[in-house]
Amino acid sequence: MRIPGLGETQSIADNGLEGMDHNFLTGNVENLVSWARSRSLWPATFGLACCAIEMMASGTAHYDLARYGMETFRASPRQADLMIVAGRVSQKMAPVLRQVYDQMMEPKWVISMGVCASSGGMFNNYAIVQGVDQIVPVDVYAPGCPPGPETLLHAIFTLHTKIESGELVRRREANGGGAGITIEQRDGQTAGLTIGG
Amino acid sequence: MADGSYLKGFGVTFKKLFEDRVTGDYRGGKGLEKGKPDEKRPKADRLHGRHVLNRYEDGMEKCIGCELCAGVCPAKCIYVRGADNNPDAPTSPGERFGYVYEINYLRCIHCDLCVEACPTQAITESKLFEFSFTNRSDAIYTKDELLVGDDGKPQQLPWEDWRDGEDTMTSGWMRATSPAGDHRYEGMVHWAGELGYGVRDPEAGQSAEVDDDGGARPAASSVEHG
Amino acid sequence: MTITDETPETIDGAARVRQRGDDAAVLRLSEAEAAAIGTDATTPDDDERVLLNMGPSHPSTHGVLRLMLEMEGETVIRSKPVVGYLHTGMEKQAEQLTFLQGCTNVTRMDYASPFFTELAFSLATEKLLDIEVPERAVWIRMLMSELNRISSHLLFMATNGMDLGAVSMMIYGWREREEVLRFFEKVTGLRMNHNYIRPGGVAADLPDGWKGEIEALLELLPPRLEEYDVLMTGQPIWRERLQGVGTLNTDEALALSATGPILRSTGYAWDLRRDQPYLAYDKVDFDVIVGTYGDCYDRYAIRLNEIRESMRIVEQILDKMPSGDYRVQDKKVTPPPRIRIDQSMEALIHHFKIFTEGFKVPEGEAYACVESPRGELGIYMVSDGSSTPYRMHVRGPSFINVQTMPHLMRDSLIADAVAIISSVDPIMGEVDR
Amino acid sequence: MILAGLALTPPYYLVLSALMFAVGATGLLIRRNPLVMFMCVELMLNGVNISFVAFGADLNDVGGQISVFFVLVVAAVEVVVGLALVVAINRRRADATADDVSLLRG
Amino acid sequence: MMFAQDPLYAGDWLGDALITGLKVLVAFAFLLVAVMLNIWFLRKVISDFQNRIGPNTAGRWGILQSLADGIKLFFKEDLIPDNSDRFAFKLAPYLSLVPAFLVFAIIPIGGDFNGDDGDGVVSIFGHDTLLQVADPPVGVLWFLAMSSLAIYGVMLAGWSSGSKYPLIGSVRASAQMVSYEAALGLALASVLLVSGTLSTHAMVIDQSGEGPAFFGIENILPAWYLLPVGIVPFVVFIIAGTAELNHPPFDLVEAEQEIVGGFHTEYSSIRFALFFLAEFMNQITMGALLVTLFLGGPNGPAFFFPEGWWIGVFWFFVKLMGFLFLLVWVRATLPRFRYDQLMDFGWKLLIPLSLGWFILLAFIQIGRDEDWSTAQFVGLGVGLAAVFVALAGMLTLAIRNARNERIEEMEDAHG
Amino acid sequence: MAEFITFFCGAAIILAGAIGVVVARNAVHSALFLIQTLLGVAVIFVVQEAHFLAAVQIVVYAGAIVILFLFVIMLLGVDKAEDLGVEPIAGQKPLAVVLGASLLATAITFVLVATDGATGVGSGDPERQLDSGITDIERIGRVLFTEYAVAFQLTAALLTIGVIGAVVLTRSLSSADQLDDLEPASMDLPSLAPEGANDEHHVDTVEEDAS
Amino acid sequence: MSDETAAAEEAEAEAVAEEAAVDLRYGAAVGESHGDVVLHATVETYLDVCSEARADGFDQLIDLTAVDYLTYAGERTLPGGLTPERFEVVTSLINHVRRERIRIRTQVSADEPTIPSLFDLWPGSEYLEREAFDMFGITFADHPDMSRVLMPEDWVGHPLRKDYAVGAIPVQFKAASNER
Repeated sequence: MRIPGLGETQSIADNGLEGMDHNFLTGNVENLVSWARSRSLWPATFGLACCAIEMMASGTAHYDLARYGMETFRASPRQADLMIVAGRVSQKMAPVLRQVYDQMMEPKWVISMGVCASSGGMFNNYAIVQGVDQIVPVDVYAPGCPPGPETLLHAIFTLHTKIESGELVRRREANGGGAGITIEQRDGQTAGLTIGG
Repeated sequence: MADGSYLKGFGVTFKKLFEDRVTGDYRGGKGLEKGKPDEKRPKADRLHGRHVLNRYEDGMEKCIGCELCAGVCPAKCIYVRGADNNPDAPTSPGERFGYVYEINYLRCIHCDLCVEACPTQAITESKLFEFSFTNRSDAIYTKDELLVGDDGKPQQLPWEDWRDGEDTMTSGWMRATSPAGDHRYEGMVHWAGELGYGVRDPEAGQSAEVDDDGGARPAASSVEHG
Repeated sequence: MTITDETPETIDGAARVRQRGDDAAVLRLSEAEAAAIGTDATTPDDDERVLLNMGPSHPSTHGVLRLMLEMEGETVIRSKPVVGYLHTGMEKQAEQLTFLQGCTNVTRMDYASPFFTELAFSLATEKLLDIEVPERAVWIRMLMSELNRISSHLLFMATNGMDLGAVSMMIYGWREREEVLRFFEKVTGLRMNHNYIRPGGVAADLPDGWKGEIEALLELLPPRLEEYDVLMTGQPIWRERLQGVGTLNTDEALALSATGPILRSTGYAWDLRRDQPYLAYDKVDFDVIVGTYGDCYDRYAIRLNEIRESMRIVEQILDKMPSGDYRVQDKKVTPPPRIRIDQSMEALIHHFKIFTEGFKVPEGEAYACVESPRGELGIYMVSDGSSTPYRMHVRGPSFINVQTMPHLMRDSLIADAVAIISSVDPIMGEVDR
Repeated sequence: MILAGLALTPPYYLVLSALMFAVGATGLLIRRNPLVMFMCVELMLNGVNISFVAFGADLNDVGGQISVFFVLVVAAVEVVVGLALVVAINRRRADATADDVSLLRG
Repeated sequence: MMFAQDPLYAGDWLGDALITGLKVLVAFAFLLVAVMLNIWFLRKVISDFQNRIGPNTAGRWGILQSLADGIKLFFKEDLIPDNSDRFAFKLAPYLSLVPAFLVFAIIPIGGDFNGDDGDGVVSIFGHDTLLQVADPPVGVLWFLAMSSLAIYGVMLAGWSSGSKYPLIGSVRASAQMVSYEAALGLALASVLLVSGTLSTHAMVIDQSGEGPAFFGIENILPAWYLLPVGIVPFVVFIIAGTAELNHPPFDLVEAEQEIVGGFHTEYSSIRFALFFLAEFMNQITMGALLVTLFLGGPNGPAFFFPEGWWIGVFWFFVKLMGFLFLLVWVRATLPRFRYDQLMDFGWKLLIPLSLGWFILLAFIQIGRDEDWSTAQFVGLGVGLAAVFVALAGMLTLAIRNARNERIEEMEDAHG
Repeated sequence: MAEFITFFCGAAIILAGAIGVVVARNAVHSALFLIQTLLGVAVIFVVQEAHFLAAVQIVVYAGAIVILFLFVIMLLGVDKAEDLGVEPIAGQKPLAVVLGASLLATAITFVLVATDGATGVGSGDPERQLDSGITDIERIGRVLFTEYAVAFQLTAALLTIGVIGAVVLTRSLSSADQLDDLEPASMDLPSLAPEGANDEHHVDTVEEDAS
Repeated sequence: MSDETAAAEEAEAEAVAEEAAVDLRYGAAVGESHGDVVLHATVETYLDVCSEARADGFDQLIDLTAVDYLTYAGERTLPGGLTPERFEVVTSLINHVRRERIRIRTQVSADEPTIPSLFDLWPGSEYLEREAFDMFGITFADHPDMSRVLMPEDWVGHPLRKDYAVGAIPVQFKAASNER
């Protein structure tokens, strides 16, 4: 099975150990580190809505995220590597989300779990942020409303592959992982009719 | 403490050591490459997975571009544009065919109202729910990706984890909802053959479990709806 | 005009919850004021009080509840639940969607018990439409609701266990819930957010072999519940942590509009299923579980025993499930059977009409409510004769039950606060809608 | 090795003890924070302890160690009561320093 | 000057130094590996308790899971919060790790203690030595000293982070650890009463060989202190030790549901890894100490006499694993205590219990030394029991009385 | 020689810590330096063969007393840095330093003058002699419980009084308010149906016991 | 409000009610909707109706919300000759003993969207009233904490008003140039 993004990520690997000649040792250290990172991806507890329930279900006996060393959901963002944005992000929650993301230490990854987080889903309205990638950079999108635990697992594996492929510093700003649209962030104002009071 | 209630719980947890584990060892398809166990839970017949666009047994597309699916979609995640068939080389049996057909899987909530709405059973759902994207454009499926291949099976895109059998179980929800609540229509076939599969069996319905119910199954034409 | 002077005796036990100002258990402080005070400084009136912010991203706030706690040491003096972090605009969204699509919207509200929101929406619509759903649909709805109640309460068992540090309970609760979800998946095609109960009936009939599945489920659950009893109910640490924590009496609960297990835990047997029966609850036999002390333990025990009662109801449904139509056969509301589309032009037109513009609902307003696992879930619907609701308002039980938190938490430790949040069992999707 | 021939005689310990005591005393006079002042008292006590043990070792008598033992106990009691006083004063008036002893009068 | 007793110090100083260095290195490496395996063991066993698989992708059976965690944490970005106290923030992880390691120095992990000359001495490169890093004359007091130092790591970590949840966590931690140290110390004192020595090595020798006859059958019971000391200090030691480790059900210090991560909320990267390491290292040293004090250390069962130093190591590990399994089992079963329950449990149950048991043991010891007759024993025993009962009654009465008064006071206040 | 090295290391630790206590601006840092000093003192005790005292020094001082300091500092939140530049009483600081220095000079003079006579006179009691065959722990124990038994018991009384004093001093006036409210809110109320009567169709959860 | 004017108003209301031949309950016109009892009140009579209802045993406020009738397509006739206003506050009460529900619909004008708070009668109205304020901009007089509850505090506008746009953005497609 081929996982998409491999082609893209390899070009970014250059950013990883900048200016360093890759010899046997650094290559292996890099491999070891990315191996460790993919095997020990501690998620932050950031449950929002329906998806949070499925995220928790993934952690329990039937699906057992522990198999990949991911049962240690960290309450403190400082110790977490992965933020699973599980559920719709409201305009009120958006700053909090960003704050939690900022509190996380590099390297950090984001999975946008579910369509509400990815694009607002069916809630195309004033209250919901239409895509969490306006707030934080997203690495993997998991579709579904909510995505079943297997879908989340698949997303996590996609992420593992991205990590293992040597993407040491992971942000890929330049080559545009998204579809290229940015939506203006509304702050308290709707675009159309506004009414005072 | 005297009745040992502090300690009884230890017995419960200890028993678990000898029970079977319930975990299904799904590894996102990774295990298959390395020959490790990689099971997927068997899918329910009615599961709402990613959609497929079906073709008739003669290879014609079923979609007629009527936009019912797009209209009924609560998330407005389907984009359809119809076009007139070329009379010489028609794409679909009718006058029109779906010229553009896109589903944005970052909006789709898998309610499958589109499947219920489709008058020609063109859009049904597969049993695949194991897919994820690394960018937004992958998530917008075009008609080319949604349409079944020449063997009648859904196309298997690189970011999807297909297993045996998941591409053969499409249209479960369509079959389940086709009687539209009228028990007399349960267990009746009323859809055209599909490429690669022919005519699928209907669900058995209540008549399979209750024999003495409401008389015999009506002939399709004799039942008046409403 | 003063009202308090002439209030009748019966309800005035609740004077405590009516307090305003600094004596009240509710900390009425806006976020801006709280920010001005800052996290480290103290409120001006008392030197030792500290403002602590819990959430919205905190492990025990069940999603995105945020609590502003005024603490003295580790004791909570006043508190204020700050909600809205999951505000989805569902009531506005409902005005954009037809009655046919409406269930996809509301089902995402209470994600622990989606069938109940679908049911309330359908009941309200049916009330406006003035239609009677077929028997089988009624019983299927009941079956799914009760199973959903079981899964929702199992979820509570799990999270309650986790909040109190019983890590295995967390896993066990989910393990059993998963079995129920797998049945849902067989019936509706989805694990959650089903869009299955719809105005006019249910979307599809029960699948082949459903009886066997449920029987297996009913066999599986009781011994597991026994295990919970040993692990938690009988565990002295567990009892110590819950008994006498977060108490409320009946008057206060009534005054605060609390419903569901919170109201019942005070010893007040009010359950819509029995007292204002909807569906066919008057045809099944079950008990209403009540507590005595109104504490966290009672709320826990009520939910545990409600699982047992729900299983009793499900057993009766198994026996009594009628056959027949499962969706109202009104061509204005229900699309025609698929085979009819090919046979009759009229059916084809109806099919197109229903799926493009939906069915029209007569003018009027109606309120329908069901007993969800968290209390009375009501939907107030106004229709102006078009095919979309003119206004849909949801009476979310969690939203209103959240109001009880400051009163439950008053003068308790922060560890108790966690138990209390858990015992109120708020589903934030429903609180914020 | 210059030190090799030297024996570790009592004056070494006593000088160390004196140094510690002097530092503690100076700190006691310099600092205003009552807690730090308590710590300085502890320094002085420990300085004395060293000399007790040193004398005990020199006199080949366990009495020195016994004295240290009692000093430890007294120090503990002193700290307990002293800190309780600090807490009590702090309740009445935050950030009180030792200059505000007049508070104790009522 | 004599730091520690060991036959090694009779030899030449260079060899001594090398051997000592070697032992330190081996002990350190051993502890690190043991911690790694312990974390893996915990995750696997608790998975078993919960019908799941547990880590299985990092290495075979997931055995490299903790290694992956460690490497990942090592290469993660580090952060010192702005409003933290930088000095204390950096110091705290080491303050909690170093004592954990130092305690292990006094644990005899192997050696042949059986037979007549079984003194546990082994020969490394021709040097006779013990299989423990040091055997100071103060022995187990060293443990108490180090465990009291370990509190500083937790306390400073919480304080220096400069935010509120960690501070609550650290205040809870210090109060909890100080209180339970009392119970731990009293349980330990019971052992000392029986052993008559502080040296761990001497204790292990004392516990070797045959135990008392059991219904006339020799060689069945081991000579472990568990029997003469009695089950009570053993249980108290386990409970208080669990509390000292901040392990569930006493994990209020890092109770995720209440105070996020507790004292280490603000820590990330390698500093967090050090806390992680210290926590699990403490589990191992606590288990090792339990084994040494109550379960005969490296001594095997009395009827089982194979030769060689390795057999001691084997038995030591079997017992240690038993303790670690017990910890996981407790973690999987019990809900968390509340803070006041925890304090009540420690002060009102464990401490009186261990103190009473200690007095009882002393009574028996004296009786044995003085050759009391049965009548004397019974008489004094009844008297002692009466005193205990009276004391307990008075305590209960006082508590109840105080409580009633407070209720009255409260009722007055609230009308 | 080893003794010398150890002694000087210990002395350096002690003095650095002591100076740290005095000059650290933050009370918590002072406490940390105090621990350093106390550990140094324990080292010096070990050099003098007082093993038991060394252990007790750490257990009591580091494990209890300084923890108490830190606890109070954190409890009161007085961990703000103290400005050492401010002098409430003018000229106090130089005077204090002069006083300290003169104390030191006097003490050292005494030491140098008196050391000659201070050596070599031991008491004759074999139980108290440091070089008889038994360990220092046993020796301390024997002497403590025989010769100093009364003093020992007095210290016990002192400790008790200290604890009681501390409790009395710090007792919060509002403790009545903090009573954990264990009384059930509606203990005497029977389970009610909305009509006010007891009805059959309810199950009282609390009466039911576990399994 | 003096007793005199209150009495006069009451008399007037009664007269109006008689004229329209509707029943009065707690001083409000009684209507019916799909089997539910609906009382129609005005801002002035609202509090009286509610307190009388409570005195009559309606011991729990079950729901409180508002409706904005700005773009209502249907006809709006209210019993008792009441004038329909833009806003309507809908209060649902429940009497547990009689197992009875009533709904009080109160007309609130768009010009002065203010209505008395029910906090003193049923403290449980606190959040519901805050929500109505948040979503519709209807102020509840004498409410202990009249602030937004769901939206951020600095949000402008009241989302559930009919003249507030839903705020949808185009759904992304490859072939579509955001035309919808």
